[in-house]
Amino acid sequence: MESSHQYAFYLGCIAPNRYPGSESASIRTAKKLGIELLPLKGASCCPAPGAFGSIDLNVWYAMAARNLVLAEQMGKDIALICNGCYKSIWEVNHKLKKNAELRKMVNEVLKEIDMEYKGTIDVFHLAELLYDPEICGLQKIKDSVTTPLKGAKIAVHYGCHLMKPRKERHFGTTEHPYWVEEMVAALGAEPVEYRNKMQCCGAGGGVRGYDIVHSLDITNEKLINIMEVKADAVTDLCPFCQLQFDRGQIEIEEKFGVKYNLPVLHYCELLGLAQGMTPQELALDLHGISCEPFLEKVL
Amino acid sequence: MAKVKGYPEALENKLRDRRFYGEDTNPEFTKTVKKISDTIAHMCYQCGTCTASCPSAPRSSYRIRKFMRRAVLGFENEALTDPDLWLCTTCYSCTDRCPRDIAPTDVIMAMRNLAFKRDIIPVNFLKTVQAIYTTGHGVPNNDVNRTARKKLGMAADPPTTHSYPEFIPGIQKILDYFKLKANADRIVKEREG
Amino acid sequence: MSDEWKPKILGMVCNWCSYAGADLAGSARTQYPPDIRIVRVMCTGRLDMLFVLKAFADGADGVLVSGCHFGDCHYLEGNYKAAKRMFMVKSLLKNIGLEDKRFRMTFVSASEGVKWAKVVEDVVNVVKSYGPNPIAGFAANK
Amino acid sequence: MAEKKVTKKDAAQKTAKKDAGIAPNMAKEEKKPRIGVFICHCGTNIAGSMSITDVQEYAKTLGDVAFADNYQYMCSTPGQKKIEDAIKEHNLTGIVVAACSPRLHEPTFRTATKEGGLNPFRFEMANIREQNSWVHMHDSEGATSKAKDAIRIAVAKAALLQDLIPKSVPVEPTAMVVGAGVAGMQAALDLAAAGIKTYLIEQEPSIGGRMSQLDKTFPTLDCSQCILTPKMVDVGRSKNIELMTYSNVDSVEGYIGNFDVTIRKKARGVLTPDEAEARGFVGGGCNGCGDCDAVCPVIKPNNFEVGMKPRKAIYINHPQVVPLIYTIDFESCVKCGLCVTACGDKKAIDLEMQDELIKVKVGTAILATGYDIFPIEKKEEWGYKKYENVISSLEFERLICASGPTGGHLVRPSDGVTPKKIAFLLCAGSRDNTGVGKPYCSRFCCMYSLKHAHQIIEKIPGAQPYLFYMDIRSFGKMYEEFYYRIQDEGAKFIRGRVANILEDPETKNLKVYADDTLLDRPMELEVDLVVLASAVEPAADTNRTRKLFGVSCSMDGWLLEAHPKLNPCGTTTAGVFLAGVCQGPKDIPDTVASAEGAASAASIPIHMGEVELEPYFAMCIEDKCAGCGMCVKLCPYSALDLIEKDGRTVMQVTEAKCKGCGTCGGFCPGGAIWMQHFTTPQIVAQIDAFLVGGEQ
Repeated sequence: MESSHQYAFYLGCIAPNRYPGSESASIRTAKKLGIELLPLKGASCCPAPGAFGSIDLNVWYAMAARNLVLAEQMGKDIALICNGCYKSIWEVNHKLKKNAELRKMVNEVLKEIDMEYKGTIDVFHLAELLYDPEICGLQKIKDSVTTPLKGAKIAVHYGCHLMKPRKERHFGTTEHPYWVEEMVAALGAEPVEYRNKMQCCGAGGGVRGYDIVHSLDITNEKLINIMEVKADAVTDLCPFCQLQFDRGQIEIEEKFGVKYNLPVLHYCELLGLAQGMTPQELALDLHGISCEPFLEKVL
Repeated sequence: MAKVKGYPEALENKLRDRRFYGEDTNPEFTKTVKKISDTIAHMCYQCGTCTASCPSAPRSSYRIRKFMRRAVLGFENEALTDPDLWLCTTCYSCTDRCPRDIAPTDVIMAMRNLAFKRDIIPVNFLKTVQAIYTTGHGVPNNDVNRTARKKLGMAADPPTTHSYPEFIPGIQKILDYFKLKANADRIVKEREG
Repeated sequence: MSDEWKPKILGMVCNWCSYAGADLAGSARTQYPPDIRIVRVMCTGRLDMLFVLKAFADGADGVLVSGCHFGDCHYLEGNYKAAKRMFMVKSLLKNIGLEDKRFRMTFVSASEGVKWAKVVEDVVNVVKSYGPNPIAGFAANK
Repeated sequence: MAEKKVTKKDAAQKTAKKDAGIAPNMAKEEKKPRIGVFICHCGTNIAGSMSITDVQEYAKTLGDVAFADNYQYMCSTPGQKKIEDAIKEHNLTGIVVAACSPRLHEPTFRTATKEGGLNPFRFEMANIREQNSWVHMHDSEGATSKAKDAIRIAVAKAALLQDLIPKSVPVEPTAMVVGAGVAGMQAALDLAAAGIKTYLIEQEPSIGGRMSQLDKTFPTLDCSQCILTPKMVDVGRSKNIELMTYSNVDSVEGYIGNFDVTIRKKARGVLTPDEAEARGFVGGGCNGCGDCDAVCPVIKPNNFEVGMKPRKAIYINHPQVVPLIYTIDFESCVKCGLCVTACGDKKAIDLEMQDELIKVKVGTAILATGYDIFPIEKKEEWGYKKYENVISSLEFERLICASGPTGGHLVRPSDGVTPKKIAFLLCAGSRDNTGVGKPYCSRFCCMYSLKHAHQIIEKIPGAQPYLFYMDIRSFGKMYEEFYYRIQDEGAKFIRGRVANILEDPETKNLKVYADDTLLDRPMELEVDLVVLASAVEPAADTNRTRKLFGVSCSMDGWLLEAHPKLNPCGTTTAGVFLAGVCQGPKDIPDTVASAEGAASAASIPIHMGEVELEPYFAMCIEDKCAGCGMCVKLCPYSALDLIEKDGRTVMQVTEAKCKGCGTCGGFCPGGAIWMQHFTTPQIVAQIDAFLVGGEQ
């Protein structure tokens, strides 16, 4: 197979520390598709855009810049699997590149730890790399599938911080996107459209911590819309959204007395299954909501 | 300034003077918000597209349009002391649809930054800071997860600050540069003793 | 303020687009620095390269030539012809060792008052960053 | 040659004298220039931002200045009188007025100069308002010194100005109107009524434009067709109007009074009776019987019905078309020949017809190219073209129109059911600064949406219109009253812009999300049909057409008028005028008014019989001309030729063709071209005056 594309794999917090399956899935599935994800040693929290952005944007810039510099020192572009991380790492990189004044401020701070942001690398979400025909593309994904997820209806949750604000980003429409559905279809599953697909999961902006009931009520609205179309599972591109949907369902049951048992899987976990990884290898048992009904359907 | 009527407290609250007084507005506030948010916060024409796009609005009294209005008129205190300020999930739907090409989400973030300067901040935001200060992670690893990772044939800890704690002092330096940890500890202490 | 150095900038603009654009900036009260003096011609096509070179020889710190957008010339293609010549001016300036950015050709339409103000501001800033024209007075002394 | 001398202080004058000497056809300057300088306060417009006295005192110190004065309003009668008197009193040779822009008052002061007994071209203006006091309002010092320089520069030019005699040219007594919508038709009818032969050019097969697609018109509610059809018929009948449909302007040459326009008559495949007769089929040609239509096997969407009704490859848009002549859409015609057979003896159909180029000469022209609907699907949040029951306002007009695809029964595209709850979205794509929509107000959407609301209340028992608005702009005569009436009839007005629309996959109903900003509550409203009051934009072909006529456009693409307030129908190209929406969004009353204005403006030169051209011609200084011929290639109007004269090759200018751009003069390597009123010595003198003149 052709020369593999190498990236510094930025993990963030929730993937490695709550859903390790998605971490190993990303590394192994990507390898099969010619993308090599190398550990980004010493990376920290991106930091959480909601929390840090709300407290002091300058701290947010500086902290994210530190992670960027680690990758600059590796001389590799960053790949990541979390929308929240994407907002911090991609957006700060983008801002620092075009705003000299900001870059000056940040480098003032980084001097304290003998680091300097140079703006030499780019940042990508693994999903966009997989979709990009230059790097991988739908066909390669199809070809890598050994156990197609036949007969599974899957609802896609895009999340917010990957594609919005549209003007800053490069993903085109944020009203009726379909590219992730295409990636789901490539795994042999059936993507299903549902009402208000682009609505937020409810966790962001520190709201999950500030007013859990409020944030869960938003999640609940989405779950209702997804259940309406009888989806077997919901897939996401963001461990934080995943946490909100997965652990959130348990909290929703406790607090609102409604039960859905809707399996929630990161796209990398779906890809892993389709490429023949076992549920054990994906640590699906760590999910709050059992993925078994879904697994029975597809395996 | 709203007039204090000198009634007994209960009545004073019930009959609070709710008029819009010019003195309650601060033109500087509009400018500062513009500067921090890097968006034309003063250009809002109150069409309501933001509120109608907002996932929080239908389930609360949070009205981003109101915050935009406060930004335009410079109602600093009213904006920064309103607990609804913290109900924005930063989903950016308003930003994508705003016909005036304003980024209301970033206006909210700017106001939150200004609120923090007055120690107005929900504790959970500060807990994240504390966690990162000590571990480098907002959501740190735990034993259940460590065993799970091992089962997957991975290192118990990810190759982040968890496996390379020597990077943590650097992170602490950055946070201390902004006195963030100190302030966080102080405020948490005040709230929770 | 008067002790601060004021650059001498010559603007040669066409009657139909840029001069009208400058007028629009006026009626819209769009403020910009007063360091430019305007000579109006019907079309930038009228401008001889020598006019620009002469201005520098006479000690201009900067020269701005502004016409219609391509395809919008009131005389069909005068601005193309001008652009061609002014391009040569730039290389000439380089050759005689004068910062070629002291000279600029822009295209400002009759409806672009704001753009006009912006252009003048840019030119003034650029010229200020270079300081006085090094060959100024060279003419006078001879 | 100029640059060799400029190193001398008085370079300018010297060069001038020399050139004047060697150019025999140019008046020689003998006596020393005596310039009068007049500074205008323009109330406080100028006086408020600079010291008039300083400027005047400075003017007095200038070498050639014989007299300096100032006045509150120089453009006023007493102001002009000052100029006239001063010329006589101080026997001045040139006048400089420092005031507003020459684009505004140059004509005024030239007249005054003339009244004073000088040649009007011995006047030069220094712009110290638009390009000084108004743009340096808070820098009195800067403004004052800029004004001094401006006057010094103007005086330097005035000193070298010469007597010029404007050239009068005869005006072709015919006019042209491009676009036969209501604006174009009105303009053409007015010109025709004024006895002027007028070519009316329309790119569509029939006339009537957007207005003919409308059902009713606000606020009077009279039926659009009823008031338009008579005009269409008049246009068809008028002896003075030569109607050319299915045609567009191919090229334009010449200048006011003498435009040579080439019109491309697109091959329509069908002969009019006249054309048939010309080909010898007397009594033949299309009579609109429609036999061809009946047999044509090709089916295409009818654009006039916004694609909601089929048409054949040979078609008319609707039964009332003027002219009643069929047209073949050769894009889709399969040339099966069935129509030819059906047409029979009339011999009206020619499947091999080719485009025809027709040359006409006109004195003046009016552009009335109208507008298109902004492609509102670009605002994805409203799902136009994604959700079947989200339609545009123009589609609504056709659906509610008795002659429309549904015979005037408003139905939902998804299931043909009559909608009861209908949402109207105002400012759909207007007042939008995102770069996707249009930043301007489209101006007539508020009122036609009110009309739409009225129409459904009237036609559909129990129907409920909801109008989502930001501001209702009911600015016209009887408009606010109309607003009152519609609210009284039961329309619900919701002050909030719709954020997005979601479709119910089963019922195809639409959920409309907005913020009732007055109630301060977000709302979800389920409706049967959504009508988008889409923004308007300049018609597709506008940009090409305007360039042919040398007309500029503003940043939003609408054609640019000579002056927004004082000359809204004129353009910067003499003899070319604007009518209707091509100049900016207008409702029907405003459109017709502007059309009549344009017609009147366009008729003036024709009635005058001749126009004066500014005498800014190029001239050849034959002693200097090397006959290289570089300039000949440069001239965009082929006004220059090389001729043999006294055994030498020299260049010669055809004044009638020369428009005075000076492109030749800007290039001539030998400085042998003399651009009247913008001569090399004059421009050099201006440059010197600014840069070295200071120390003089």
